[in-house]
Amino acid sequence: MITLPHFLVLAGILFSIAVAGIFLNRKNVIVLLMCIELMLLAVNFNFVAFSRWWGDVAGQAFVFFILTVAAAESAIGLAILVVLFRERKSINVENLDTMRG
Amino acid sequence: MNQILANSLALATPEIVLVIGASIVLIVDVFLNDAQRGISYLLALATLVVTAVFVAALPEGRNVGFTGMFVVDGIARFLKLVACGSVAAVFLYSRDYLRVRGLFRGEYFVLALFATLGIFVIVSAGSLLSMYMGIEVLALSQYALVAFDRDSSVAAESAMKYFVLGAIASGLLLYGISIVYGVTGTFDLASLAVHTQLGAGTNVGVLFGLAFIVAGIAFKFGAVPFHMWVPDVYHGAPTSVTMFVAAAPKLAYFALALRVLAEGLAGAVGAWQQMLIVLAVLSIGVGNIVAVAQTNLKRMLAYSTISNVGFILLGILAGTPAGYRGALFYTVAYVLMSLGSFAMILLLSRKGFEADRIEDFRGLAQHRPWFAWMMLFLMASTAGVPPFVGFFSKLYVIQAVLDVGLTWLAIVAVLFSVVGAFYYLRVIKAMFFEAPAGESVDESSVSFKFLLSLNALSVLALGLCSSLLSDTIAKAFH
Amino acid sequence: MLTTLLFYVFATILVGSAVGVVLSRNPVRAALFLVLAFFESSVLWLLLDAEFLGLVLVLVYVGAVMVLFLFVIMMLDINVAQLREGFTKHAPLGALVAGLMIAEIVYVVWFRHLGMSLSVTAPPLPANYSNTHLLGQVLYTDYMLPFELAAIVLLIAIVAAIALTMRHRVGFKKQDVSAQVARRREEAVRIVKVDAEKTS
Amino acid sequence: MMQNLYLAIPLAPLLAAILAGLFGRLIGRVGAHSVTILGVGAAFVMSLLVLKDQLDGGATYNAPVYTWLVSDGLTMQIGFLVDHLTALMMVVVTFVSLMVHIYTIGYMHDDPGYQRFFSYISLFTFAMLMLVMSNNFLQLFFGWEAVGLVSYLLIGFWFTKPSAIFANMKAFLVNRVGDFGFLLGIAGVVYYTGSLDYVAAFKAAPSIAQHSMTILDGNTWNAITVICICLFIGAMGKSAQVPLHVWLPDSMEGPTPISALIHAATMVTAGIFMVARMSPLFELSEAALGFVMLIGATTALFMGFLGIVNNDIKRVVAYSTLSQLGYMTVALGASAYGAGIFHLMTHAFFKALLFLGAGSVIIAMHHEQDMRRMGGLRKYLPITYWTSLIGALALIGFPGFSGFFSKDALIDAVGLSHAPGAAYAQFCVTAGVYITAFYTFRMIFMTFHGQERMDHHTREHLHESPWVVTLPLILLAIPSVFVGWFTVGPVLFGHYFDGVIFVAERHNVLGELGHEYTGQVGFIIEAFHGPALYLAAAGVVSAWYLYLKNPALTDRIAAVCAPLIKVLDNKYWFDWFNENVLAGGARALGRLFWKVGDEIVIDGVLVNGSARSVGWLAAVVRHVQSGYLYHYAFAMIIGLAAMLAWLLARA
Repeated sequence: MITLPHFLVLAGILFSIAVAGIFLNRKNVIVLLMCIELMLLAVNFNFVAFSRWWGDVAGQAFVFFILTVAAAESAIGLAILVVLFRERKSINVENLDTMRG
Repeated sequence: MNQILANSLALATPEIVLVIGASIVLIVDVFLNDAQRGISYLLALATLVVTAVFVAALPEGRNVGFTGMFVVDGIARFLKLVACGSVAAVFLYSRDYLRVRGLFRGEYFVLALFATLGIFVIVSAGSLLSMYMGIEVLALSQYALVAFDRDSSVAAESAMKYFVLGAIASGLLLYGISIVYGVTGTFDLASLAVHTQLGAGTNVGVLFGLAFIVAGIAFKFGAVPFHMWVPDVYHGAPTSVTMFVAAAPKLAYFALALRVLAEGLAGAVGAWQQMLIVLAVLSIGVGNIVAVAQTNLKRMLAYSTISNVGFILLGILAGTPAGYRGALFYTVAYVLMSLGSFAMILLLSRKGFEADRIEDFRGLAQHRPWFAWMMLFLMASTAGVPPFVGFFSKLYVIQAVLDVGLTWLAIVAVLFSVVGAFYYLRVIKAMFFEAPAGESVDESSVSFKFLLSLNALSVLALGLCSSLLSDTIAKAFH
Repeated sequence: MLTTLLFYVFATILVGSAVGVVLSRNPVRAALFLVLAFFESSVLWLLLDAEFLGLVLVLVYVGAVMVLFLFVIMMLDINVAQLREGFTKHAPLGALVAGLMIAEIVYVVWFRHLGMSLSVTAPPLPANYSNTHLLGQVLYTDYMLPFELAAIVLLIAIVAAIALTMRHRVGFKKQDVSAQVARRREEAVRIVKVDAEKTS
Repeated sequence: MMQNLYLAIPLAPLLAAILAGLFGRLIGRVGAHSVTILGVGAAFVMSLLVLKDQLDGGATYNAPVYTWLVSDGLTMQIGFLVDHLTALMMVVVTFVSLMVHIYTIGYMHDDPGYQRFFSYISLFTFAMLMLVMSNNFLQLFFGWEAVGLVSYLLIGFWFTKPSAIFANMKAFLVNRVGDFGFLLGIAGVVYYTGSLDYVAAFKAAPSIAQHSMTILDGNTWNAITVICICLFIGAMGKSAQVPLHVWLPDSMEGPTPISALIHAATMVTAGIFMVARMSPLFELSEAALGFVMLIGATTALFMGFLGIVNNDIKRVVAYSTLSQLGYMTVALGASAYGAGIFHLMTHAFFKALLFLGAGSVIIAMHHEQDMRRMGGLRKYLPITYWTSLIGALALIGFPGFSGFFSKDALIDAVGLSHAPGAAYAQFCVTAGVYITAFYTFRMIFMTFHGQERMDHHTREHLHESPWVVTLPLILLAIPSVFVGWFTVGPVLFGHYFDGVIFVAERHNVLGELGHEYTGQVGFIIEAFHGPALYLAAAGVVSAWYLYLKNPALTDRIAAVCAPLIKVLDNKYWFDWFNENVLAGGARALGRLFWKVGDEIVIDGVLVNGSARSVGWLAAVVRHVQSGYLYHYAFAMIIGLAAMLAWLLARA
């Protein structure tokens, strides 16, 4: 029998993988952006599952808006990435260290 | 159109005006050439003025619209007015700076106006959903603004860092919201307050979600250990953008903390108070200590911000009306002081020269004594020296903390701010006791200097008549 | 029974592809793993009776966002070989933190049930339940404010993307209609008095 | 009407300071000195009006001007208390300040910081007026800090000179020690009386005397004694009493006009003024008065000795100032507050005169300050010579000159005191008369008489200073001669300070003296029966013999007394002690104040190298800000995980 905790744990695992991916990835900024998408996906899982269990449409509506925002967010993220690449000719995360201290 | 919707729209007139104004700027700007760009600038300023008028015209008392998602109360009105003022000040300050650097483009104003809209939505949020949308409107505009100087490699780098970390933070915040929704079944802050008061406040699920939400809020504020973006963004962004990022959004983040923690999760006050204590102590400590080692003024101000954020959190974590009032007082005073401090950097900068190192201020007292004194006022106020407004903001917050019996916390805060006084002193020393590094060129317009003087003097005036601001705030909370 | 099986199969693939996203050294491969993860999620959401969102996920994410990602990856002409170096030495740390977070989440969700009284089995849905219909009903009424804000978020994304990436390159040739229309004879035609050819 | 006048007096110099400071470049040099002289001159004239009003029986004014805030029942406000004491101080401050302003036109003529200097001294005048006119402890403290700040700015005025920066740092730090005591004293007053207002606090003072506090185990102290000693520690810092005197000689690194104004005539006397103002508190504690007298007597005698061995003309005057401040303090300790204030007034005139005279010499000598390279200047600088001579005679107490009345009365008052330590104090002040006369005339002889020891080049360019320099000298010489004669009766023995200064009946030494007072002439004749006059004469004669008649003997004496001279040359090793023992201790104790002050404030450089408390910590914490995105993200996640773990452990 599939219960609510099943979905929540699945979402939790996804979330943790995404978070780990963000600081594990030291080379490629694009993969960072993908990890963020993965993270939002995990959150959406929670909302959808809770929405189903409460029998309430509010959670699904929230997911709808998260999807919209996530799309806009990746557009801006990629735009910044393009600017960065033009300036640095690199998208290596390790090169993003001119400011520190 | 039914009556309920009409009422809701009436409450949102300032936001509607703001969106219309931003859209007009966006459209008009397309038809302008570079010489006529001033029209966009004036339109953006006009939008803010008209918006402020509409804010002032909002009905008194607490009104709710859009099925509870939108709240207009005293605090919202007050914060919206201050936000309009501070964004307008940023526009006025940054005109010359942007023009000299080829950044004087309509999109700057459009994005800043949209960011202002985000601030408005956050301060009026009655539900976690509208709050999230407001946060994203504000955050996305800010990411773009930070990267606005496309030819600057540090700006792009800082924008990327801000973006990635900000996205993680909104992920954390959303995860927390989802858990809280799962336990309580609602996004509405008012019903959430009822739930947590009725016992959900100590529920393990709510506490679990709360930790994520606090992490998200702490990131927005820039509290340690979620502060890492602050120095890099302040440093890397064009100064006029740094000024924007540093000032007005803090008002929204204050409202965010107030609405979510103090109103929505009031029942869990014991838990978030403990978390905020740790964040506040770390912020005040790390902010003040690391600032001492900075040579770049923008970075130094970033660490100063971090320590100031710690003080704002002190007021919030007291969990009492006096604490919230103190925190709001602190926030407004901080906005005023950071606007002035960054404006000083803008004043000294010129084409190809950013004036963002402390040594660029050397000998200012000799060739421009008036502004050296203005900077002295601002620095002294930020350090919390009486009779400037910064002293009172610290006083109120610390009093609030003492009232709830957290004496050790107050002592720690005061001790670290004494350490902090040294780095403000360094700027003053550079201005008054060191020989000038080079000749200074006065390129600023009269209106800029007037506004800057007004800004710095208001730091003194609000200190001398601190009751002026504290009474207004008390009325807003009423 | 079938749903249980479906859940475990798709959940396994989902977690696997998520790990794939994180561990892939080639960004294109990571993007494709992410596409896979979205597909799996979409199926799992169908199991949760969220048909509309499941479809939107595929349409919006796979159809638009992931294509954008791939487009940027191709456009930037990244030196993939360089990006492959180093990485594994930090993997244990990442695994440790991820494990810690999973443990915390599992503890709260699985063992403490979030402290809720919510039934672990989903309540039955009415026979004529339509996810799309319900969302459509509330989106333009109860959720008018966030809906409008979502529109503004998209507008910001457009403005930002254009402001950041569109630039007038030197030597870039494009058609300027108004300039063409405004062109007058005096600017275009130069009358040169040429001496009649002389014989030398 | 009067209230507006009171408000206008401090505001006139403030306005002038703002104009000169901020618009200095706009209004130019002439504009800067005109506007500040106008401001201070107006304040002086108005102060005279106030004094006249007070003398004509005008009522004491005591009212708040502006209420700043009310917190927990404690009212913080700006207010004025104008009575006989205040009026006297206002006239002295504004007059000396006016003279110094005029003098500065000549002295700072070539300095690039001309406008800034005028702005600072005007600002100082404002702060000093706020201090003396205050009717509450808070404003007193702000005025106290403000004069300290301006003094600090002015000592370091020539900030390119490392010794100037060191001196102003030293002044700053030493004064912090004093201010700490002062603040504790004020806090004590507020704690026991619940009010910052003078009148309310004084009214409640007798009740404080019934409290006692335990400071160390088993040692109980009367609360009023503790408060008074704390307040007096503040006065010790500001009025440079042993052992907090070390900053004053070094403050001579600043330009001479401010040495005259701040470090002789006005600011350093703020401590004396404060104790006199607090007489209702001090009168309640025998122990505190004894402490005051002991410190004052030590300063009076031992700082005088240092004047003998010093060869820097300004430093000799500076040590003389220290010694005279000691005299005033002794008077306070003997409850002869009137005598202390009277000496403060006469001293302000003749010491400002001596400093300005020394400045005039320094101008003539092209900024040479060593007296061994002077001599015979009398014929080149006649006006400077005669005015300085008048100042010197006033200082040593030549009969009829103003210093004579104040010093003689002071010595007699101490002789009548029964306070503990009065005998020691009497010895110190009496012996001090000889020392004073000796070093004063040593200075006069070495500078103006005898062989011309300057080099050829300097001699050729020697000429009297311009009129802007000599005019203040003459104007100051007049009160140095006459002010004592005219005021000794009413101020000292009359009823001038009745109702202003409170003296317990058993301490009333001045009253006792007053019974025998029969007029100025009688006072002078009376002096011939005492030792002081003869000691002064002996001092002058010994100076004449040793420095003019038989200089060879001086060297022989110096050789014989070499160990003693070594003690004096090292200024009793106070500086050595402070720098090595106290500061060393502080370094060992966590490198707190000196290190931080040294590294951050003086050097402004922090990061490079070794362990440096905050700097080191900052560098370490800073390292975490590595610039790497994944470290940032990692910090966030660790923070989150820690919060989660902690919450779950609780729930």
